[in-house]
Amino acid sequence: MENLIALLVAAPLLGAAVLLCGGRRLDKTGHWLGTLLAAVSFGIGAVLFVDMLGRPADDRTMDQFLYSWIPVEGFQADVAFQLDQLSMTFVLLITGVGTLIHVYSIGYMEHDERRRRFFGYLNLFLAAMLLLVLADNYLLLYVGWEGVGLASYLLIGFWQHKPSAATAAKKAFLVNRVGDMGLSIAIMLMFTTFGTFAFGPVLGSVGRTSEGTLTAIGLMLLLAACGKSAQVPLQSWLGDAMEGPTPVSALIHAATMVTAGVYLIVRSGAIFNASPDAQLVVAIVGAVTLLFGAIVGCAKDDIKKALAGSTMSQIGYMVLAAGLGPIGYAFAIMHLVTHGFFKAGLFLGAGSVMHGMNDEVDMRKYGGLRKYMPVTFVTFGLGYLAIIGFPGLSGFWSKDKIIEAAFAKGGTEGWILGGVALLGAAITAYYMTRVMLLTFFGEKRWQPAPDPDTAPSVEPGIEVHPGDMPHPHESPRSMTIPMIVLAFGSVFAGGLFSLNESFVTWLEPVTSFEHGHPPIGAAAVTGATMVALVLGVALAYAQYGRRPVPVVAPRGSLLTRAARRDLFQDDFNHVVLVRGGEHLTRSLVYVDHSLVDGAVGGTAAAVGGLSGRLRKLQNGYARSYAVSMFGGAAVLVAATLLMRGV
Amino acid sequence: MNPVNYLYLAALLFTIGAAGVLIRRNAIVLFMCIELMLNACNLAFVTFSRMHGNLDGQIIAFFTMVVAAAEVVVGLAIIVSLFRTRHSASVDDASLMKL
Amino acid sequence: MSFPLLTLTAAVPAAGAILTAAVPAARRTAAKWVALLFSLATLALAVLVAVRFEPGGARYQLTESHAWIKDFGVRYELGVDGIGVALIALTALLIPFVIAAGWHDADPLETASKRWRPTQGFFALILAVEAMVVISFEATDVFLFYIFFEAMLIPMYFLIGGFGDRAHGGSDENAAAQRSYAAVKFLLYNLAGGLIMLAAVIGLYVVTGTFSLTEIADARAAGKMDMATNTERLLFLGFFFAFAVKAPLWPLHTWLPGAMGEATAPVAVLITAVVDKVGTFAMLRFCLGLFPEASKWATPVILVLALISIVYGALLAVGQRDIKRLIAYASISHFGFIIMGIFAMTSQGQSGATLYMVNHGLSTAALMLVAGFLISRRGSRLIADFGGVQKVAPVLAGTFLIGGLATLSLPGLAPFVSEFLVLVGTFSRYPVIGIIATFGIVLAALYTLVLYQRTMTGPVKEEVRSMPDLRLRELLVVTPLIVLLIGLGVYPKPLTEIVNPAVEHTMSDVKQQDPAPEVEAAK
Amino acid sequence: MSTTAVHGLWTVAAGPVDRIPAPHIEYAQLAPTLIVVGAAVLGVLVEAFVPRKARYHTQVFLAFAALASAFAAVVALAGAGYASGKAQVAAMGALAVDGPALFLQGTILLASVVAVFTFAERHLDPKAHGNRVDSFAAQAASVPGSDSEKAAVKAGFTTTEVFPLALFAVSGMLIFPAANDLLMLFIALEVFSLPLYLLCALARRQRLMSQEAAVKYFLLGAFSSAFLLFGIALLYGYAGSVSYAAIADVVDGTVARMDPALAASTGNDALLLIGGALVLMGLLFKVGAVPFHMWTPDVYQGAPTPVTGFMAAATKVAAFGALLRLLYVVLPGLRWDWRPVMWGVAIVTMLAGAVIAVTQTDVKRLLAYSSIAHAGFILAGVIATSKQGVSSVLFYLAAYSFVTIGAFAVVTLVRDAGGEATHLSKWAGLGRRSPLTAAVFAVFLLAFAGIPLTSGFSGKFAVFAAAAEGGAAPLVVVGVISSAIAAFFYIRVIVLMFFSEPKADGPTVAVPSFLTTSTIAVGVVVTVALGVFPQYFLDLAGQASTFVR
Repeated sequence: MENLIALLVAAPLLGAAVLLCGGRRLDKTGHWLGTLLAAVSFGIGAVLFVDMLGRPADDRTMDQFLYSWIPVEGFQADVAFQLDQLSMTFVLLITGVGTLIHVYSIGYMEHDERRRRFFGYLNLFLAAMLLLVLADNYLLLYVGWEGVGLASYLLIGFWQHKPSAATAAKKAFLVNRVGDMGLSIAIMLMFTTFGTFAFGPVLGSVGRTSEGTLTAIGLMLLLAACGKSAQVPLQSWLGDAMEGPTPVSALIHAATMVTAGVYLIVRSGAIFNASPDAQLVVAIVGAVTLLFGAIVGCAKDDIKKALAGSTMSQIGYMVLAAGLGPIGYAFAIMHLVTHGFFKAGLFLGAGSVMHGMNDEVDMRKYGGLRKYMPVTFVTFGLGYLAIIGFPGLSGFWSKDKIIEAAFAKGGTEGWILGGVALLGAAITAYYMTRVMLLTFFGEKRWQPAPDPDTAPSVEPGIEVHPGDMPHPHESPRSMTIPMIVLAFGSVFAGGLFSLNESFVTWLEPVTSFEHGHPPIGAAAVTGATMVALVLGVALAYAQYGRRPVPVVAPRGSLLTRAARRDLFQDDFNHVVLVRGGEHLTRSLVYVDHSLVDGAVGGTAAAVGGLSGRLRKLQNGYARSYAVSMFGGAAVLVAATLLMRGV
Repeated sequence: MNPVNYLYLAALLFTIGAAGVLIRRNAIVLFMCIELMLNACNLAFVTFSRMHGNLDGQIIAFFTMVVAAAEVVVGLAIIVSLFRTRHSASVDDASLMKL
Repeated sequence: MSFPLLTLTAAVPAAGAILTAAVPAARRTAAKWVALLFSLATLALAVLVAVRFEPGGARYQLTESHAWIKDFGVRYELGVDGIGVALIALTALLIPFVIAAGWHDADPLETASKRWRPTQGFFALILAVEAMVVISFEATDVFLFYIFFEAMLIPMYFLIGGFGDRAHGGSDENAAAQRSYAAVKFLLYNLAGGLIMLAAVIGLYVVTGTFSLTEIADARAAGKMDMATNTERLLFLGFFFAFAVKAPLWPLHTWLPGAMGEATAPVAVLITAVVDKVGTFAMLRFCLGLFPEASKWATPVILVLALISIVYGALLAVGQRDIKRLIAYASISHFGFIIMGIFAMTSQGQSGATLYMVNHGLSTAALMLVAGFLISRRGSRLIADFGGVQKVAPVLAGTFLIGGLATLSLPGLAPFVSEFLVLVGTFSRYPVIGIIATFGIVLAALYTLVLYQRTMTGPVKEEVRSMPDLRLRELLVVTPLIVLLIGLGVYPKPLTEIVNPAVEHTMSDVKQQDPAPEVEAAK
Repeated sequence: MSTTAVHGLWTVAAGPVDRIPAPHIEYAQLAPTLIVVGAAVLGVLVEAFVPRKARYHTQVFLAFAALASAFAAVVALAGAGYASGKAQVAAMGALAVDGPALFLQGTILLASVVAVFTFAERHLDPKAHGNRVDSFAAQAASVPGSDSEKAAVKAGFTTTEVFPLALFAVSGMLIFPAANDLLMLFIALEVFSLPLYLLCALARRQRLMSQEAAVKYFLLGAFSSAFLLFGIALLYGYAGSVSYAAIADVVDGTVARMDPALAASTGNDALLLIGGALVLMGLLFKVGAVPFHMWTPDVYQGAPTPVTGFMAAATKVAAFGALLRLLYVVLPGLRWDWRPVMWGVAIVTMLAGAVIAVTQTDVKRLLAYSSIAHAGFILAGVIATSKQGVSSVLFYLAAYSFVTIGAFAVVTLVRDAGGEATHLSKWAGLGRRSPLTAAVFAVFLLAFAGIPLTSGFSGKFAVFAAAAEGGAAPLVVVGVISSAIAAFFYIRVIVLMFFSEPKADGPTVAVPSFLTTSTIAVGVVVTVALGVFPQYFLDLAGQASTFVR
């Protein structure tokens, strides 16, 4: 059975290799191959899952050792896999959602001449992501970690001819690299502390070392997580990442890759448990991000950016939960899974809408679409209800638990974190309702299609003729079916998981679980959440449901404007990092040329000058030569005499 | 008379000759100064020969004269040919090559 | 005295050089093929060396030893350890690609006189360089090494100065001036370094009376030959200076960008991927081997310099407008990593450094050669003159990207292994330096991706619209390199197995233990 | 026949004598010198009696035969063990027949052979009125540009006297390093200097410069020899003898019978020190050490290039030979006095030579300055005052002289309308026009620069190693620095030849006869041989590195 694990990774990897090296002759069939291999991977995952369920809870971990990767004196890095409940959860999520999105993309990318390469990249991503969650040591995880970074780089920049896309891709990679730095430093710390970086030994022996070391490791891991999961302060890339094709946004930047950070933290739970400080920082980062993302989400008129903001904020919830320790790990993962369903669904819906609207992304130019694309409307609507945590739907179960856990953290930070989470819930309800209303309700506010050059994102679906009115229509089957499936997930997954805490018990052997007891009682928390929800929805309805929406965005309050600019974090980066960096490099180039190089050139010039001056002594007059000889003789004699002191 | 005085004289002559070489322009004169230096050497040789009471110095003096004569032959040949080309015996005029 | 395999490995390219040079002026293509065949023969021999070499065996294997210059205590002593084997293999491997990539770089202009035979010269010189590099990897006699270490400057010098980038139009007077300036700079820097080293070599001879690496090492190990501390330090500095110029280490690096910028891409590869490796190799073998104490004494300073090289080189790479100069500065940064790994004096660091030499050779070769193809198509080296190339030449763009990713040492590609080893090795003894060095990986991503974005992506520039994609010859050059990059990234074991024993020897030379982990890990 | 000998006769002659005992001369051991002198005299007779048409060939043959057989004699002597075991002082103490002497004589003779080839070269200049011409004036006596000169050219006169002159010079050079008393030293100096003065004046082209060179060389040479002579006088005054052995004894205080006069003079070290310094100066002038170097560039530039090559090689060898003998045989007792001074001279020479050369624009001047720098390097070896020192110097001289002759031979090939095109700017792009010539010259330059695998490197390593062992490490460092500077201008010439575009009106490379070709070939072969397999010659030099007293 264990030997199947490698196949999980191998299948999509093979697909990537074939598709990327295959050349034009695969253009016709490539997408089918890609989708098939994704499905194969899912199949294997399912088989392993069934097998795993068949075993007793305490012995569900499977290991597969492939070969010793970097055998160097005192340094053991293996290519070996570890499949336990946690990674299994991810495997199913990744391959499952992944397969659906492959299917969706078949329709979505139909008219793109580089579709083969697109599927190649998608497969590459699946392979890397599976490697990430299956690795049994941090170094191999690092490989997957950067692999998904690469895949996301390639996919964000898939339409490289658009400078904005290329820039966004570069930005994403760079910001992630900063996180990767954290991860590699963490690994180095583990190596110097424990002499290894395999999960088992490291997590097994946290007790033996100082808390300071562990805090350092923890914070470095957190830095990595922030990069990958777009947490403050490394969140800036996610918004721009929406330049990529919508399926990419759905798969990578909503459902799977961005949750890798959560995986890392939960996987390293032992380290954080042993270092409360690091854990608290995690929780704080999560809390800050969930507000940050939510606020940004409220102000965006670009539907994808709004959803991106929401993603950020939802991951904030997960990180917050992961920062609560054993009372939160399970719920973090649970929210991660449910979020995977509904957020992917929402993005696919958004994609479908854009598909029907000449790739218009500005929600102020939508309106009343529910009549034109019913399937999209329904699926999107269910996703909407799920994310705002409408009772009974997936989001409700997971998010509510996180808020409870946050309160249960106890002490002032418990109150603060809980309060933030609660507030976040309200804001979530607000901005999602806003999206819903702007898109599907109200009167139609369509306008002639934007000029492809100026359009924020020109996706090659139907060819766009500047100036013709969009004619909204429902998307093809290949796109709607995945949406429907995901909608099911968004509705039932949460409930299913919560049936006598099946999900928690499933994960417990890995993540360990404690029941959190909020000071005010679970029911009260749930009640509060409901209130927050209603408030949010009501406010949104008051603003966007009752009166007509201006097509041109009003100037808005200071906060709104700030939020539209992502709370100035990009401007900050630009001024501090980009400008500063440019000046630094420019001055260094100068230094290198004039000082370092100049020093050498200077000596050369000096020698030349000296030479020129000495030359003058050779003035051509025999008698002056004689003088020098006479002088020389005198010096010679004098010197000899002096030597003797005569 | 103290033979050392002859040495002083020799040194003096030598210095005069050297100074002449440094000061005078005319190749012939310059050359004569060199001859003077050689003769100063001769004087020194003879004096030392006397002081040491062996004849080596005196014999060397003869050798020196011969050599001087040979130098005259070669030297004059060169100087004369230079004079014929340039119509001047000034060594300072002959400074095509410098730097 | 068995079959002189090592001598042969150096002799074959030398013979090839002579034959190539002898090919008559008209038969240009013949010369190219001769050169290529001989380089392939050398590759075969190098493989044979690698096969005959037993990782577990003696420190120096396949040794040869003949009297040469008795009066100077010089013997013709050859022998390879794992590091030597790896680097010989790298050299022999790269030269055929260099030749193939430079296939048309040295075709004479129509205006040139009929007796002027640049093509023959070009390929002959390349083979000459190969011969000298190989023998300096094999020499276990300091003097022998020094001779070829110096002598290889001459052919390199002619390669740099004599064969410009078509990018500048072969006959452009101004370009020629820049070229010869770069060549002279290259030569003078390295000659100065070499002469300083000569003083040290003489000093070594005076102190020890022999040049045989093994003799000296044994004598020192047995405590029979103890140098005065200051003598050892001075000698060490003399040696290290030369190697630091060659490597190159900040602040002795300024010859490299010029040389790599002006030379044709294949020659640039020759410089950075092959010749410069002699410098780092020599640090490992001679500085640490002959002067362990002094090496330890100098370590802090050298590590700081290496650190500066890493960051400084990367930052300057970001600031470059010229593709090849950018790659040159990137190389400076990478050499910083190599030197850091060597002087971290941990087995991870030194294994990493050795792997790094090989991997950097491969990655730079890939990146630089593709860049060369790109440049020759557009006739310009300026980044600003490109844009949207991936649209018209996707394969070229793809290979360029892979080369770039290797340069930023993406996991899964060979350079990652070595870079991480170096970092770990350094960190475990000098944490702060290790952490600062880690910034290098961010900067590496920056300059690589900026380069890729500006040249390959965005709207297609008018001048590149008609740019052809990679031709078969070019594809044949690049593909094997990429395969190797991936292969060694996924399965570096063959290399590490050869290298590890050598590293252990070096570690025992300098009498250093790896720092033990803080705690004993569970199970 | 030396003064002590004469002195001996004189003392015997007191009282009536019927017969004069002839001094005892070992003709066999002096054979090399005697052969050359004899040939030279013969050459003069040839000038007198052989018809003009036949002179050239006769002279060339005579010169070559003489030098060759002299070399054979040297080899025979060395083979007979005079270089090592049977080394002795011959001609009643006048001449030493020992390792250094024979080695240097051998070197001088070989160098002269190849040099004479370049003297005899007649294929470089275009025929004048149907006569092949060499690089010497048609008629030295006739004024440049005058009708008589034109007539001489038309008549196809050539100055075949150069060959006897060269032979005389060689004979002097053979004696110089073998001279075992100061008088012999002086005579030898004059014997090889005077012909050289004349040879300098005999250029066919640019005769003004040629004559100027001759005048400068002559005046300064005579000036310096005057100093040398005065130095000799003082030493004689100090020791009461001019024979090296005797002086050495006095200096070391191991003299047999101390008469009162001697006691008086030896009391006065000033005589010794000043005398020694002046003699030293005379020799340093000949080797062209700073500050006695200033004649070198002008003379090298003005003299006919074959002569320049001959001087640069042979004179240096002879002069350094004499210097070695003086310092190692006569003044070892004074080591602690002269060593520091020589240190200074060596350092100044190395640096000044290298630095000034950087800005030269004329090939011959460039080589002149490089020769100065090399003199500095050799001095570093001289200072070592050890067996290695001697052998390294011997080796260096051998290596250097062939490189030099070869380099100047190449210079003779590069010509334009005005004769040799020595200005560097004219050498631009030579590598493009005639790669072979340029490559050969490049080899010589690299040897000068001391690049490994050339004789230059072996030599440099030898002397520096010796110096370092002799405790002159700072000299080595200075030497290394100045070689770095020197490298710069050698490289500059290479750049010029290979990397710059040929000028339209650039010079052409004349196709030489086998004579020059063989000269250059020998140069290249020796350069590479001594670079790659120096051991044999090092052994030779090593065995030859002990002086007799």
